[in-house]
Amino acid sequence: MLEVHALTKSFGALRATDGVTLKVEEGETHAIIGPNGAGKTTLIGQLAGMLLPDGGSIRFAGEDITRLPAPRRARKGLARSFQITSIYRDFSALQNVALAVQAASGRTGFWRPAFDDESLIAPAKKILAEVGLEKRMHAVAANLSHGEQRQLEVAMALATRPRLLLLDEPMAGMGAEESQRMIGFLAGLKQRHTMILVEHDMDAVFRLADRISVLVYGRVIATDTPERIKQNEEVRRAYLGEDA
Amino acid sequence: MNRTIRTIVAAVATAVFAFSAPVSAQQKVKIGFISTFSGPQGVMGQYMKESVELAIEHLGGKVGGLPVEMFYGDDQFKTDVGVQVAEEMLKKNQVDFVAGIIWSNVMMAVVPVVTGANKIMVGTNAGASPLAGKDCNRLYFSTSWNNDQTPEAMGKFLTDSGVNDLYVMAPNYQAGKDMVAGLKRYYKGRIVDEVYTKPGQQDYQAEISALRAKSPKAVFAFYPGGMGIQFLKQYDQAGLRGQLPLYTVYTVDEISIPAVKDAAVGIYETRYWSPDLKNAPTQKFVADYKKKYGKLPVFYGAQSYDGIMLIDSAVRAVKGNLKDVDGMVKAMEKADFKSLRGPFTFNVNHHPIQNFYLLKTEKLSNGDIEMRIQKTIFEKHKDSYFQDCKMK
Amino acid sequence: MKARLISWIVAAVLLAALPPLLLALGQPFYLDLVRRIMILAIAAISLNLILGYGGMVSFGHAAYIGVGAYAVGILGFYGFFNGWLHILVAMAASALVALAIGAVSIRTSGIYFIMITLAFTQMLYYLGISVAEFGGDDGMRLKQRSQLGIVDLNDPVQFYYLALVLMLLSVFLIHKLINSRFGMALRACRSNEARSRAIGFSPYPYRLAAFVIAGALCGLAGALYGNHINYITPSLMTWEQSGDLMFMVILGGMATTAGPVLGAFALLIVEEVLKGWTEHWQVLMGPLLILSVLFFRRGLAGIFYKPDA
Amino acid sequence: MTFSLVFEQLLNGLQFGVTLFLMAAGLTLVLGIMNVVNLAHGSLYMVGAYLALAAAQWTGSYLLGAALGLFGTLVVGMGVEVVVLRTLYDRDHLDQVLATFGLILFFNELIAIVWGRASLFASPPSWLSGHIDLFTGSRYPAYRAAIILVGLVTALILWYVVTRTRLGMLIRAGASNRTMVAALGVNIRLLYTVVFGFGAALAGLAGLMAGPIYNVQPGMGELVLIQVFVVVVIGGIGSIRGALVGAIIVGIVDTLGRAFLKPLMATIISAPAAESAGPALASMLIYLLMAVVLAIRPQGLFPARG
Repeated sequence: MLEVHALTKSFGALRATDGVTLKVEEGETHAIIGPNGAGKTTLIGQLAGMLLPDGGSIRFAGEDITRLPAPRRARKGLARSFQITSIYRDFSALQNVALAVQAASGRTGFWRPAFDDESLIAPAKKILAEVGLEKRMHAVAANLSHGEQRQLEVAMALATRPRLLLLDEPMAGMGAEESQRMIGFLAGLKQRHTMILVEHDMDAVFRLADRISVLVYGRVIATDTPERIKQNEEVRRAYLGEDA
Repeated sequence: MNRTIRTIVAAVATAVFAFSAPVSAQQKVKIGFISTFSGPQGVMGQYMKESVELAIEHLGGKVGGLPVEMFYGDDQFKTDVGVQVAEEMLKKNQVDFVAGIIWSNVMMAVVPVVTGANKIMVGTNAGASPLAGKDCNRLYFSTSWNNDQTPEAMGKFLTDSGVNDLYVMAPNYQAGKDMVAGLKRYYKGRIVDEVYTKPGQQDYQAEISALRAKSPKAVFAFYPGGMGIQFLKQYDQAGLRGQLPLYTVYTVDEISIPAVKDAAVGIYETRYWSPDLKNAPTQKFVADYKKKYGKLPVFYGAQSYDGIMLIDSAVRAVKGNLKDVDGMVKAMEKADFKSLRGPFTFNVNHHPIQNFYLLKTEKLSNGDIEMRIQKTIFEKHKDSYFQDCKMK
Repeated sequence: MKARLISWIVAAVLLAALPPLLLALGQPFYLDLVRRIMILAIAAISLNLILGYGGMVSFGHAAYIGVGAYAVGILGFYGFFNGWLHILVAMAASALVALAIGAVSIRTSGIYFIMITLAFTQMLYYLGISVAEFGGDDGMRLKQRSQLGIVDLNDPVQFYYLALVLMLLSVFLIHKLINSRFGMALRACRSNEARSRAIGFSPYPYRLAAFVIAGALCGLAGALYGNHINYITPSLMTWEQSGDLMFMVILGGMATTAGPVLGAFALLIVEEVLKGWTEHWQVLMGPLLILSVLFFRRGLAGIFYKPDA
Repeated sequence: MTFSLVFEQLLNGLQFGVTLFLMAAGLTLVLGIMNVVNLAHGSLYMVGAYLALAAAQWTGSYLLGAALGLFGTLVVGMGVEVVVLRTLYDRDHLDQVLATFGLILFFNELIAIVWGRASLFASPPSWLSGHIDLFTGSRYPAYRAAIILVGLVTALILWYVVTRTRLGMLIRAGASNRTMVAALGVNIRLLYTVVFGFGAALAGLAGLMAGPIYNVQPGMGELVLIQVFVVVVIGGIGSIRGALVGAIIVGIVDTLGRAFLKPLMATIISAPAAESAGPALASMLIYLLMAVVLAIRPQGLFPARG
C-alpha cells in the first residue's frame, strides 16, 4: 500500500528524517513510535505532502507520490489527522464532515446550497454516528469538548473515504476515559482500514498495532511485531529503556 | 421578529438622516465658486476667494440688489472632484450661478455639468480653447481670456526681440498644450524641444538636467501657481538663472514672487492686467485689497472680481428674476460693468476682447520685488477660435 | 432565516419608497447619494467575497471599478452605446484583469499579498494616467450613458431602481455562492488552510475563482459607477478608493451577507453627516474609523446576527 | 545622451533614493519587528516637514528648526505608538491597514486645521540655496548634494547602530525572532516604543529635507508612501540593508526611467508610440520591478527572517 524508500529531510544542520525506509501492507495497522524529537511529525508531514523531502521516494498504491501536493494525495485516498487539533472551528460538526465528503467527491458547484445536498449530508451524518458525535452534529466545532474535537478530526479523515489513514497522535491531550473510548473506536476502524498510527500512548500502540517501526534520530532502528519489538535490545536501549 | 424591528429602526434612521439638510425658499442669489484651495495650488484659490469677497463688499454685500449666499468648493486640481463639487452645488445647494475654476481641464469637465442644468457658468480663469471655439456655449462666459492669447503676446515679443532658439516646457494638460499652440502662432524661431511634465509636478530637477544637456539659447515656461514657485526656485538652484534667459506666462506673478523672491527678478511675462495698470477701478481694487489683506492682489483675483461684477450686472438687468436665464445671458453679453482692465467687450464666443502687455519683474529701490508694465503688445486682441464658435 | 428575509424585504421596500419621497421634498441630491451608495455597495459585496469569505486582503479592489468604468467610457468613445454590451465587456474585462492579478498574487500571502495587489492597482492607475487617448489624468466625459433599452440611465429615478435591483441581486448571488459547494470550500480554506489541504481541497483554484468572480461583479459596479458620475478618471483606481471599499466591508461586518451593504450606507452617510457639520470632517472620521476597527470588530451586521462563517 | 547628463540623472536618482531610504528604514523595522503594517508612516514624514518648517520660522534658524522638527516627530511617533499602534500588535494585517488608514485621515486633517490646506513653500537655508560645480562641468544644486550626503551618513550611522550596539542586536533579533527577544527578558514594550519613535524621526528627517524640494502640504506623505512600501518589499521586510539597496534601486530606476525610457523606446518603436508608451511604462516601472523581484525572491532581496 505505502512504500517509503530512503526518505531524507534536513532543517539546516539537523537531519530530521535520515534515510527512512518503511513498508505498510494493505490492511495492517502500522504504528510509528519514538522519543520526542525523533522525527515522527516530520515523517508524517512528508507522507501527507505538507513537507517535501530532500531525497528518497514515497510510493502509494503503486504510484510515485513523492512530489505530489497534499490535496492531490488526499484525493488519492491518503487521509490524515493532526497532532494538534485541526478542524474548522467556526463551522458545525456536520459541516466539518460534509466538507470532507465534498472534498473527496471532487465535485464543486456554484449554486445549490451545500447544506441541502443529501449526497454530502447523508454520508456526513453516517460518519458522525460512527464516531459517536451524532448528537452534537449541529454544535459549532469550537464549542465541542477536546475529546469530541479529536473524534471529529478522525471523522473528517474517514469522510474522505481513505485507503490509508495517517493518525498523528489521536490520543494527544485526552484523559484516561476518553483515551479508552478512542482506543475502542480505533480498534473498530482497524477492521476496515489500513492505518499508520503515530502515538505516545504505549498502551494504545500495543493494543492496536500489527507492526511497529521505531524511529530514533530520524532513522528507523527496527520494524517488527509488537511482541518482537518489546524484546528488541536496541529498542529497549534507545527508547523503551528510558521509558520503563 | 426582534431582529426585524431593529432592522426597520435602522432603515428609518437612515432615511431620516437623508432629510436633515435644511430647505430654504428665501429669495437670494446663490453663487457656487469653485477653485483650488488645497495643495500646492491652494494659494491661488485663496487669492480668488479674497477678491470675490472684496467684490461683494464693494457691492454693499448684495449681488444684483439681492442678498447673496456664496458656496466655495475645492476642486483639488482634479477634474472628477470638480465635477462632483459642481454637481453638489447644483443639486444640494441649488445655486443660480457657478463661477471660478482655475484649470482648463477642470473647466472642460465642469461646463457641461453646469450648462446641462441650465445654469450660467462664469469662468474666472481657465481659458480652454475648445470652449472658445467649437464647444462654446451660450451659458458659458469667461471674464479672463482664452489660453492662447497670453503666449501669443509672448511669442510676438520673442520674435520681435530676435530670440530664435527656444526650449519649451509646460504641464501636460489642456492649458499647457494651448499655451504652446498660442506661442507657436507668433513665435517663428526654432523650438529645440517641447517638454510636457505631469500636472502638479513638484520636482523639476530631472527635467532641468535634461534641459541643460540640450543647451538652448532661451527657455519658455508655463507653470502656474505652486508649480511655478517650485520651477523658479529649482531653476535658480541649478544655477541656470542668469545663465539661460527664462520667458514665462502665468508663472511669475504676485503669488510666486513673495515665495521665490530674487529667483523671479528679471523675468518677462505677458498679461492682460497688472496691479500697476492705470485706471480708477484697478486703483481702488488694489488699494482696498492691500488694506484688507496686506498684500498685492494678483490677476486671478482681478478676473474673479470681474466675474462677480458681471453676475451683478446680469441679476440687476432682470430685476432679480433669477428664473429668466435668457434675459441674464443677454444682459451679460453687453458686459455692462466696470472691469478692472478698463474698457471691456465680449466677443461672439463670450470671451473678452482685450489688451495684452509686456511685464517685467523688477527689484524696486526699496527692495520690494514687483512686476511693472513695460509696453502694450496687442490692443483689443481677439482669440483665434471665435470663428469656430456656432453659438446655440 | 425567515427573519433575515423579512428584514431584506423591509429594507428593499423602504429603499424603493425613497425616490418619490425625495423628489417630493425637492432633494434630488440625496437620490444621487443613495444611488451612489448602492452602486458602491455592489463593489463592497464583491470585495466581501474575497476579503470576508476568502480571507484575501486585497488592497487593490478599486482596480475593477476603474476597469468597469473605463469599459463603458472606451466603448462609448468608439461609438458603441449598447448598455448590455457595456456591462458584458465591463464584467469580462474585469474578470480577465482579476485573473491576471489573482494568478500572480494568490501565490503570496500576508503582507506580500496586500502589497502586490496594491502594486497591480497602482500600475493600472498609472496606465490610466498615461493613455492620452482616453483623457489621461483628466479622464473623459461619457459621450452618452449606456443605452439599456428598458431602463433610461439619464432618468435619475430609473437609474436608482436599476442600482437597487442590481444591488439586491448581487446580495442574492453572493448568498447563493457562499452556501454552495464552492463557497463552503472557499470558506473552509480561509478557516483552516492546512486542514483543507489535508482533506483534498487545493486552495489556489478556489481562491482564484473567487477573485475572478469578485472582479467581474466589481466590474459591473464600475460600469454603473461610470454611468453614475458620467465622468471617468484614473482616480477611480486610487488606493484610497480601495481603502474605502475595505472600510465598507469591515464596518458592515466581514463575511456576512448584509455587511457590505450596511457598511456602504454607514460609511457614506456618516461621511455626509460629518461634512454637513464641519469642513474638517476627516479629523473626526479618522478616529471614528480607528475606533470601529479596534472595538467594533464584528461590524454593524454583528448587531443583527452572527457571521455566517 | 551624454555622460554628463546620465551622471546628473544618476545623482537625481540617488537623491530620491536616499529620501526613500530614510522613510523605508523606519517602516521596515516596524514591519519586521512589530509585524505592523503602518500606512501612517507617511504622516510622520509630513509631521516632520511641518514641525521643522514651523520651528525654523519661529527660531529663525534652519538647523535649529530641523533639530526641533526631528525631536518633535520623535515625540509624536512615540505618542502614536502608545495610543494606537500598541493596540494593533496582536491584530491581523487587515486591521492594521485600516486603523492606520484612519490615522492618515486624522493627521492630514489636523495639519490642515493648524496650517491650512494650501501648501507652504519651504526654502533651503541660504547657505545651501546655491549650486556646486560638478567635475563634468555641469552645475548641481547644493541642497540636493547635501541631501545625498545626509542620507548616506544616516545610513552609515544606522548600520553602526544595528550591527555594533546592544540596541541593534535586539533590533536584529526582534526582526528574526520576536519570542526569543521576549525570552531574554527585554522590556519589549519599551523597545517597541523606542524603535517606533526613531523610525518616526527618520521619516521626519526625510520629510523636512524633502520640504524645500516638494511642497509642505497635507497629504504629502501619501505621495511617497506607496513607493516606500515598494522599497521595503523589494529590500526584504525587516532588513535595513535591504531598505538601503531597495531605496537606491527604486530611486534610480524611477528617475532614469522617467528621463530616458521615452528616448530609448523611440529608437525601437515609432516616436508617437514612444510618446505615449514611454511615460506610461516609466511610471509603472517600480511596480513591475517589485512584481519581478517577488516572483524570483518572494521574501525580497535581503530577507531578515528565515
